[in-house]
Amino acid sequence: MNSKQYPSFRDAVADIPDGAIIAFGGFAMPGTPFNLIKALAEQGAKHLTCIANTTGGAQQPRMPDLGLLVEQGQVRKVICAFTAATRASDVLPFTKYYEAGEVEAELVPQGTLAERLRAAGAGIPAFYTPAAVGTELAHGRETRVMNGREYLLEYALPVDYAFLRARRADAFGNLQFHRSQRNFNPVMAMAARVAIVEVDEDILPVGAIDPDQVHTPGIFIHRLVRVPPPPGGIWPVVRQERRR
Amino acid sequence: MNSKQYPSFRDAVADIPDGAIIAFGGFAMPGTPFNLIKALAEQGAKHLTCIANTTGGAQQPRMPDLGLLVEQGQVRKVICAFTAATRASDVLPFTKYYEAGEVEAELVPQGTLAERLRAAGAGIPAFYTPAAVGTELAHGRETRVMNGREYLLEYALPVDYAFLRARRADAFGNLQFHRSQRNFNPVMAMAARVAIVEVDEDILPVGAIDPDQVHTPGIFIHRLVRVPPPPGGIWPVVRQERRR
Amino acid sequence: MSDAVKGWNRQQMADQIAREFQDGWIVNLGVGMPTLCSNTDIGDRHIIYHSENGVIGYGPIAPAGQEDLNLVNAGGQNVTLNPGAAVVHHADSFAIIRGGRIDVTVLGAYEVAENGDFANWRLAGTKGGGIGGAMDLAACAKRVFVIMEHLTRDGRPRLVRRCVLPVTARGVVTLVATNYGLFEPAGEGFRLRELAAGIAVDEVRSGTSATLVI
Amino acid sequence: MSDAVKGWNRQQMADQIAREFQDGWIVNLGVGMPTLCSNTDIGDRHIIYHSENGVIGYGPIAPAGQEDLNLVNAGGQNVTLNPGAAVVHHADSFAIIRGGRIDVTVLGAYEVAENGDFANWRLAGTKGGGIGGAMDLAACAKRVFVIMEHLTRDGRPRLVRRCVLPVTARGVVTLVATNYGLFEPAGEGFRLRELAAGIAVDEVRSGTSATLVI
Repeated sequence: MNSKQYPSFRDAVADIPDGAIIAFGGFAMPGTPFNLIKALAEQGAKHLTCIANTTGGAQQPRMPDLGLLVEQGQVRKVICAFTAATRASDVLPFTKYYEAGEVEAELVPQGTLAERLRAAGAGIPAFYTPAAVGTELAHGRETRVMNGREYLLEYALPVDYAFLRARRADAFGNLQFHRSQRNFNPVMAMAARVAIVEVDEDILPVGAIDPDQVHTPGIFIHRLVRVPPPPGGIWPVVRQERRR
Repeated sequence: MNSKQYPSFRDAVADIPDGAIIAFGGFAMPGTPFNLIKALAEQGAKHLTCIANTTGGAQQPRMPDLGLLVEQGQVRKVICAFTAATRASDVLPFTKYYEAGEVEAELVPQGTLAERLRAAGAGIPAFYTPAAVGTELAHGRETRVMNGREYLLEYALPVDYAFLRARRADAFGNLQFHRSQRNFNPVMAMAARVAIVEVDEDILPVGAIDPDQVHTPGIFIHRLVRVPPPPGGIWPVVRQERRR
Repeated sequence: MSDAVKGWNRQQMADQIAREFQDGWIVNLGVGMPTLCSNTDIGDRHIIYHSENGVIGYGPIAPAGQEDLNLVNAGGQNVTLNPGAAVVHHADSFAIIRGGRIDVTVLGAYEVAENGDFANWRLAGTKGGGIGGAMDLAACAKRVFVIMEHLTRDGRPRLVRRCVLPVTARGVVTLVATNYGLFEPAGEGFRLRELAAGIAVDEVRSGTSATLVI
Repeated sequence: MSDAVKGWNRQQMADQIAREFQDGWIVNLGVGMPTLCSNTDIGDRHIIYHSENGVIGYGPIAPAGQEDLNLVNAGGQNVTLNPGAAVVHHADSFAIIRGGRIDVTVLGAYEVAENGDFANWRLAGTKGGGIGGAMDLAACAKRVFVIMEHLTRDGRPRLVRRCVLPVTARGVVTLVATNYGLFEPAGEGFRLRELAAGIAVDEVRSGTSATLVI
């Protein structure tokens, strides 16, 4: 069995073509693949469809995130739970490009986003959810009443690539996440044809992780890159709190 | 916070009413709540709807399982992935009662069974699956073509009680399973109003399990009973292999 | 948003809501003012705080210098864990939400209507929005409580007959804390459950574009 | 079922199937004869065995006395784990199956038809059936291979033009090993890919109720 370890972030994203559909793990800083995103910004693939919780850039300090790819003109469309700031005083890097019509957006409730990714990975082409029923998001869409309650039909969201971040991996790709680093990462791995992981710690020999304690099985994972210590690698930092 | 620990299996099942819908964890011996089933057989609740992988009794030695509850006349209906033996030479305890019309059965593909339970726990009232399309199980039922493939509509399967078995629990009900003991147990916990667990090891103080290594969060769990060492408690044994 | 508003301050609004929490409840707190509910002293009631990113049983904000940088709440703040905490992935976290396990979600809002509709994801005149987990939470939690300023920055009421902004969910809000008081959407109008110190009923009436039931 | 059948014995049938496995494949073996595939020597090809109960990467049957009683394969046998194994719950295990991650499932069957339909869950004249994971696996694995005796106990062919028994899935079987040889459903008839030692082509023809393509 070949190790799935790649020597660099550049190597791990080298083959990503224009037009690819990519899911990015992360909720705030934990679990966000900053290093892979930076490599993709350097690689330059265009017309991407990007799936993530937010369009990036809302938090300080600024990190390489989806907003960076948008600013570089690499993104055709985003699918996110946040496509605008929730406070009028905030301005996202994304907003300028969105309002100018240079990038499309699909706004999805966060739980629906997670479940659509999970469904893609689980071979479930569509499911019903109560989220967004009665809202603008449900306009013109198919709903169904079951047991007296109305539900919205939602479709699976398969992706070509998933960019993930984990605490620990063995060479087969079995993953462990630390605390809220987990977030979207496991379901994005399931939804992807090719899952690429940046890993906090040295890649372990196969079998070093207790089979009962694997968070994402290695069968879902294709490429691993060890994150170098700072300043070579990008790591989460304390968020700069703003008064609100 | 009160401990969820109960002093005996009898106490843990005492309130189960006639007509309850109960899911039983387990795949072969691992993860099967033999001790809770035995207590339910003694408690005597009737007209039960029972959900489990099999109707029990196919393996030797015989253990307290769904087949025992059927033999005692406690069961109105089973929902299982196996309602008959796959070899003509095998006879299940269940079969006699089923053929006599004393108990009903709903036969469900195993993956659909697991997903229907998970859906119930996840607030998904219905989903589509490719399993069983084109078979007798799909006769007269709603299907839908998506991306050129036909899928069958399946509904969530909520239950009143789940009977589970785990290796380890803290007093809040956070659970860890050992190896294939896990099987249906986590999704049955999710699907249940009340989840009751028989636990291999002494109940641990709250916080003794690493939050990253919890398999089923305690918010899903309501009652815990420690399984006494044999012969007081019932434990898995080596299956007697038969020639086939 | 300034603290120099009339009536209750931010923490006092949160206190009004937090005092409703019952022992053993699983509580999801939205970003902003709802977060302050976890500061309220509610005695020995044990609350399990759930965050959309899969953290069940988080505790206070981590002291500066002791943050686990991979542990945040829904607002991205570095929190701690209480004993008995567990972490799950995002789909399992929303399974908990949609599955009806959240006893209450406390959310911020732009508007709440007398029929329990509320709006909190899109400001007027903006393209896109910030839904986050609010639509899942609002549709599925057992109770939806709201904390918001009584008036917008330009002095218009946020308690209204019908929402003008696009709604997050319909008919779900049962309790609202503002700096003016504690209110229950009552189908027709809002019932005033408690008046903030220093606020006159007439002030509430003139700041509310729906009937006030006292 | 006796080993005193003509042609290949049980292990030889399994060997024919196992030799198709490619390096890195994720393989699900059904109860009974398919289990024997894991005994076949296929050199240094690394196979990941997946079992419906959520075990990914299991190894050989545990030696007597060294069983982990909480670790079984889909047939309920106490197995071991290979390095790199992982355990998931049942819904995640079938997510792997339905998600198309299984390179091949090897199943037993009562009948296989020339159009790739097959039947393995209900015998004639019985009420109920034993589906287990077969319908999920058959509908979703990248390949479905079958191992079965060429004839029923009363001497009737199992390779047929159309299934008489209720099918498990339609049009999915691409390879069948019987004691008579290795066959591919060919739309019209079965292509004979390999003939078992000691079996004559005429014997295969008379034991097959569909055209034989050679």
